[in-house]
Amino acid sequence: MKRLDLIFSERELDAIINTLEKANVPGYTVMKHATGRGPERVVTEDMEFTGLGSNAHVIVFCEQELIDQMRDNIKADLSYYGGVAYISEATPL
Amino acid sequence: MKRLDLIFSERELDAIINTLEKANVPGYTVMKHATGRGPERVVTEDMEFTGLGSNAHVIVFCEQELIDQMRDNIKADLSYYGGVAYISEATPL
Amino acid sequence: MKRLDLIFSERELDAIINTLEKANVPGYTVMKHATGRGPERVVTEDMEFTGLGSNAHVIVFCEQELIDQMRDNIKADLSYYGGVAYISEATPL
Amino acid sequence: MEINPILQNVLAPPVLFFLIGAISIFFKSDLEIPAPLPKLFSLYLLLAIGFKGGIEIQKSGFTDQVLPTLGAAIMMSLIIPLIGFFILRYKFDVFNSAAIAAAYGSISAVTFISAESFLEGQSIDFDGFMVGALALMESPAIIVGLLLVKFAAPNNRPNSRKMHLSSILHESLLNGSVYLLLSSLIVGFLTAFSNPAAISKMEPFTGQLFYGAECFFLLDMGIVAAQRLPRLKNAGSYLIGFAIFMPLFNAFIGVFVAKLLSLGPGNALLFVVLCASASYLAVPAAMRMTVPEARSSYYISTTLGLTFPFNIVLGIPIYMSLVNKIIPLSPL
Amino acid sequence: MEINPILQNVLAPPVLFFLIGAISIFFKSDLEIPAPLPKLFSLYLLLAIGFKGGIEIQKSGFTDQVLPTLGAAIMMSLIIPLIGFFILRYKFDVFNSAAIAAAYGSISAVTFISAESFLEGQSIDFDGFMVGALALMESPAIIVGLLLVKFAAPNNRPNSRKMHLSSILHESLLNGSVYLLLSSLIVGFLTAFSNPAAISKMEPFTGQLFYGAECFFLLDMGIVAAQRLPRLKNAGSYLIGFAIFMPLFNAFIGVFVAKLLSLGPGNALLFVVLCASASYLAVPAAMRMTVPEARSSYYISTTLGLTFPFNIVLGIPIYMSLVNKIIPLSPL
Amino acid sequence: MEINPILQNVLAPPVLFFLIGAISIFFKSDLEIPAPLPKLFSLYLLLAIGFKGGIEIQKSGFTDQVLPTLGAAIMMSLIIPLIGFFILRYKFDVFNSAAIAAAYGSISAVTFISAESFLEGQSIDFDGFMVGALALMESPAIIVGLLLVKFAAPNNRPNSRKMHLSSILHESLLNGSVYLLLSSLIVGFLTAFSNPAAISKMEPFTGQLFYGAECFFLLDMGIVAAQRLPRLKNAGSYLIGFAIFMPLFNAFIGVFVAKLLSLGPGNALLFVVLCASASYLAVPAAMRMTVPEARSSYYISTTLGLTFPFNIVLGIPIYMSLVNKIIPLSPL
Ligand SMILES: Nc1ncnc2c1ncn2[C@@H]1O[C@H](COP(=O)(O)O)[C@@H](O)[C@H]1O
Ligand SMILES: Nc1ncnc2c1ncn2[C@@H]1O[C@H](COP(=O)(O)O)[C@@H](O)[C@H]1O
Ligand SMILES: Nc1ncnc2c1ncn2[C@@H]1O[C@H](COP(=O)(O)O)[C@@H](O)[C@H]1O
Ligand code: NA
Ligand code: NA
Ligand code: NA
Repeated sequence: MKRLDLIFSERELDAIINTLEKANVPGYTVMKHATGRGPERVVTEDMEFTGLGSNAHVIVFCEQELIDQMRDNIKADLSYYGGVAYISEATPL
Repeated sequence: MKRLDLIFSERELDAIINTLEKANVPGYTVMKHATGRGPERVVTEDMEFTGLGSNAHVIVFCEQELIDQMRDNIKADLSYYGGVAYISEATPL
Repeated sequence: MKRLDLIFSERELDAIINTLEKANVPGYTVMKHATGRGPERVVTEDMEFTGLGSNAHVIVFCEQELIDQMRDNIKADLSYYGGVAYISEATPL
Repeated sequence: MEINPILQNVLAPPVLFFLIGAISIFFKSDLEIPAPLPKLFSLYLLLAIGFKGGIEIQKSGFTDQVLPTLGAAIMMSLIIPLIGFFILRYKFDVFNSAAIAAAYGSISAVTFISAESFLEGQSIDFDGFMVGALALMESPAIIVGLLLVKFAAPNNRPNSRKMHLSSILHESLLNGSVYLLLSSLIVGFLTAFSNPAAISKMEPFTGQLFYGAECFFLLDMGIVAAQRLPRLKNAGSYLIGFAIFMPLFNAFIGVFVAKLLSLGPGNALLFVVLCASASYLAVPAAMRMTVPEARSSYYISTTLGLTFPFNIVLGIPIYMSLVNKIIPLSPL
Repeated sequence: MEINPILQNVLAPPVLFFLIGAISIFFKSDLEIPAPLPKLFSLYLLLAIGFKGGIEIQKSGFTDQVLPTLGAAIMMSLIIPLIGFFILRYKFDVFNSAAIAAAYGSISAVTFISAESFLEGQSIDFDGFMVGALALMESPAIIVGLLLVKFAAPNNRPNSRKMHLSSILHESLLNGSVYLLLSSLIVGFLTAFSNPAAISKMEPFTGQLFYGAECFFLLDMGIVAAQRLPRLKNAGSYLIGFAIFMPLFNAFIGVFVAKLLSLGPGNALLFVVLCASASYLAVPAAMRMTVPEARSSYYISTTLGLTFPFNIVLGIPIYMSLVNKIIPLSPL
Repeated sequence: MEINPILQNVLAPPVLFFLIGAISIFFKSDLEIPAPLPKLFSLYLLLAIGFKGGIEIQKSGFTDQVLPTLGAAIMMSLIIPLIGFFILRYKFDVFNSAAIAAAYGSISAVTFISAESFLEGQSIDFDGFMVGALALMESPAIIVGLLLVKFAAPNNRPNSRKMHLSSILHESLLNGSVYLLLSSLIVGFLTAFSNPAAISKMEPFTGQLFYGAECFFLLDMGIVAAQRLPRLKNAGSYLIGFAIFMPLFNAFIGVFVAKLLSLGPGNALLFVVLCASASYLAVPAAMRMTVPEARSSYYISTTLGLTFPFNIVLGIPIYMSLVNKIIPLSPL
């Protein structure tokens, strides 16, 4: 099994979740209110009240083939709005 | 060293932490307010006020043998209430 | 690519971020409001109002050499105030 | 004449804010009230309802009408889940039937205060002791629901989860929202008893602020309810029908009980609303813990996505006209 | 005489709390108002402004002055972004120019209420319908900004992101803060119309609490603004100059338009402040979604780090003296 | 006669809400006030205490009694940590002794306002300038604690952590809660001085709401204190004894100082309560940063789990009877 970590602006959340749901991932976890700095933009929690939102961190445990399936859609979203995606190994308990 | 990721309903938190403490894990980190979708249930942050709580994401860095020790207890909790558990490799800095 | 997980008291956040920025990491993600238990101290969200803060969980995806560069500084911070740091493998999507 | 009170109800600020919350979802606005702000308002409302109710009960004392009304309230919250259970068993398993039925036996505090606001808007009197009925109707329905699971469930539940009476009582009485409401009621009672000067010091917080905080919370409830509504599709038409039929049915029983109790129109409406409303706080939280076999999306989507908006917008004025028809106005 | 109103403005609680927020950053205090508490106050202020504004508009009705003023307000929020765009294009690309310009065409509700507090402190009258102008100036500037991107942007934007009129309208009208302000205004209007008794029940929440909540929010705004200020260094001196020059320039146009409209000094100040203030809520949120090519640190650091504090502390009294010079006091 | 004021204190809403919070933990209710809501109330209380205190100080001016009282307050917050340090050194190392002692030299704002509520309940007068004493007692104790670490600690602390006077002053004066209290006090003072009309505009927020917000915060404090209590077991009986003995001892010194200052019974009680209370906001936050060698569970569990509840429930009425015994009522 793989673990996919996606980190991006909360405002993209709906789009990314759509992609995940369409690929029929077995599940996913969303952590909002993440902040951070990427190569281009700085996001801090302090700005949350402006509606800019902070980042969301999404974790998906799934098979590699599902990831391959979603790759292009996710990359398109992230390249437009910013955000990062990393894969690592994970074994179910 | 291993990294154990547990994601489950906040309401189970006490039970899971009991299991961790009993196994004498060196430490753990809890992130509340996680939301997500699993194969059976949908949890959103919006429902937090109802007392349904959202999910908790628990990270434990520990040795494989501790994980083996806790496996059955954790699995029992997760199978009853729902939730997922994944193991991956991790090296201390 | 590597994934570096740092978990420590929110009060250290500025120091750690300074270290990350000085090393010119490509980016990082900060999740505040984490709680947990380490070998020495117990941190719960309930104490947040006292200004003790809870923990921060920082994720950095970067190359191994950057991590080597930052190792000493990070270890110094963590050994003084407490906290943990773990490295694992990660592949960009 | 029939549409007038409905329109008047819809044009009150709490209902209007509920509607703009719901509309924001239909129009895909990104209006959001992030957690834990809704929890702040929900805790505040429970605390304030309880505190004010405790004061009123102490002031009015246990008059003739109080004990029979409270008794009838408890009785209703025991009977309604049983009726609901049998209706639901046609289509659902024991776990889901018991959980949903318990929700309809219990009450919704926000529906109750919406009814109070409605009565104030219509200048109809009601008594503070009705908050006692509110507080007493939460737990019995949970107990009935859990007993139904205990006795009607198949024997193959995991051993470690056998429900003991103690854990049933714990879930029904020490659930966060039940506990806060009950204990605030006691605080209000004791304060009115021993420290009446403190009442006016609490008044700006628990009294004056209440209506505005209710509006703010209903704005959020509108958002949540509208997000829940689409999920009802998966629940099927039987459950959708149940979510509208059951409150009407309960209201109907309630109004006759209210007549037997010789309640005035204000108290009668509140009694009916307690019967007709369904819980989305205490019961779901308790069921999630004790009956994980039941699908939370069933009991939440019905109570929150359909029954709650129905009661807030249409139900209350409908129940009022029901009360006015069945219970003849006694001369002053 | 010139320094007096500035000092008096600075010594009002909202401005003082803003300053102690900002000073806490300079002194590296660890004072923090964690998310989502600022959001609570920002939602509250929008709801209360809208609600009270709606009541005032209903009460005053659409007198002679109302429609021309609202029309002029809309016009200003269409013209200012165009002017700003051309000034910014000297140094910035289409995306950044359009986003920043839109922010300056739109308004800041907190600057507006600071001006109202200032007027109350000086016992100068103003009309409730000016909140209508506030509400109407948010969206047009967003529309102009997005149209500028649509038509002036290079053709190589990704296909899927072509801006359709529908999505432009969606972003400009259904943005969370625009939606909450507009719909609360409608709720206030409907309430005043159909349910005037409810106004006094809302008053403790939307009225009495307002000033204190404004202070609390400004404490946070001081923290945020001071955190933003250092980031302006990267933006360069052209943008820093723009962030001070543009509000003054807009105020100057505004005061002459106010004169043409024969507004009294109170309404004139509010009109000028609407022109001079820049948005850090609705516009940044909309631009972040629709024009990700623009650097959010540009349009946020200028509006929040420089223009907002400038307006709050110095701008309002300066604009007041401008109004007093250009618009001769008409005899009562 | 001795039990009466204790009972009366326990039956006041703030104490009752504290108790129902604590009881919820003993009964394992899942009542929860999620972060950052407690922070909202803690920020609010500090802001409101400071603001009202600043107004009172400006109004009363610096009369004969003010400066000696403030001086004595500072002196007490310098001496108490020294005494505490020597008592604790029998059992604990320098770091823990200094951190715990500093907490007891400093104050708890919520204990102070509970004492004010107690006095109001008993219709006993007190002066607004006592808030000045509150504000001035926070920092000196931190300074003493850090100086004790600086001079008494073993030499093997890591080099980079040598405590400079500047960092000691920073921690003691710019700590978030110290800063907010002090700066709100200044805002209140300046407002009363230059802008008295604004006082009544703040009143609903900082005044009327205060009592209710205090109750809500104490509900949370009850939960937190009861969660902390079991952790004291690890601390050992010496520390448990200290957590009860120290406030009584400090109160005893305090009442004689109050007598020397010829304070009236109201002010005397407040002075005694400042001496007897221990900090769980400013000091722990400062110590966590500067003395990480000390175990935070020691200084938090004692102050929050034992001393705070003791003072709130039993301490205040005990101190009142102490004051009444030692300080004879002067004729008016
Ligand atoms: N190398 C990284 N490691 C961890 N998080 C990152 C990294 N790069 C970007 N992020 C996160 O992704 C968000 C968006 O990044 P960006 O696309 O650069 O704007 C940032 O705010 C960070 O939270
Ligand atoms: N495949 C998955 N990847 C990441 N998180 C998951 C996954 N499956 C379940 N979860 C999380 O675990 C929670 C409980 O899942 P479940 O047991 O399916 O109800 C969900 O709400 C998710 O937050
Ligand atoms: N083995 C571990 N696994 C996961 N998180 C840990 C571990 N040890 C410590 N932590 C986290 O790091 C924080 C500080 O730990 P400590 O340095 O032991 O005080 C704790 O509060 C936990 O959140
Ligand atoms: Na019911
Ligand atoms: Na403008
Ligand atoms: Na003290």
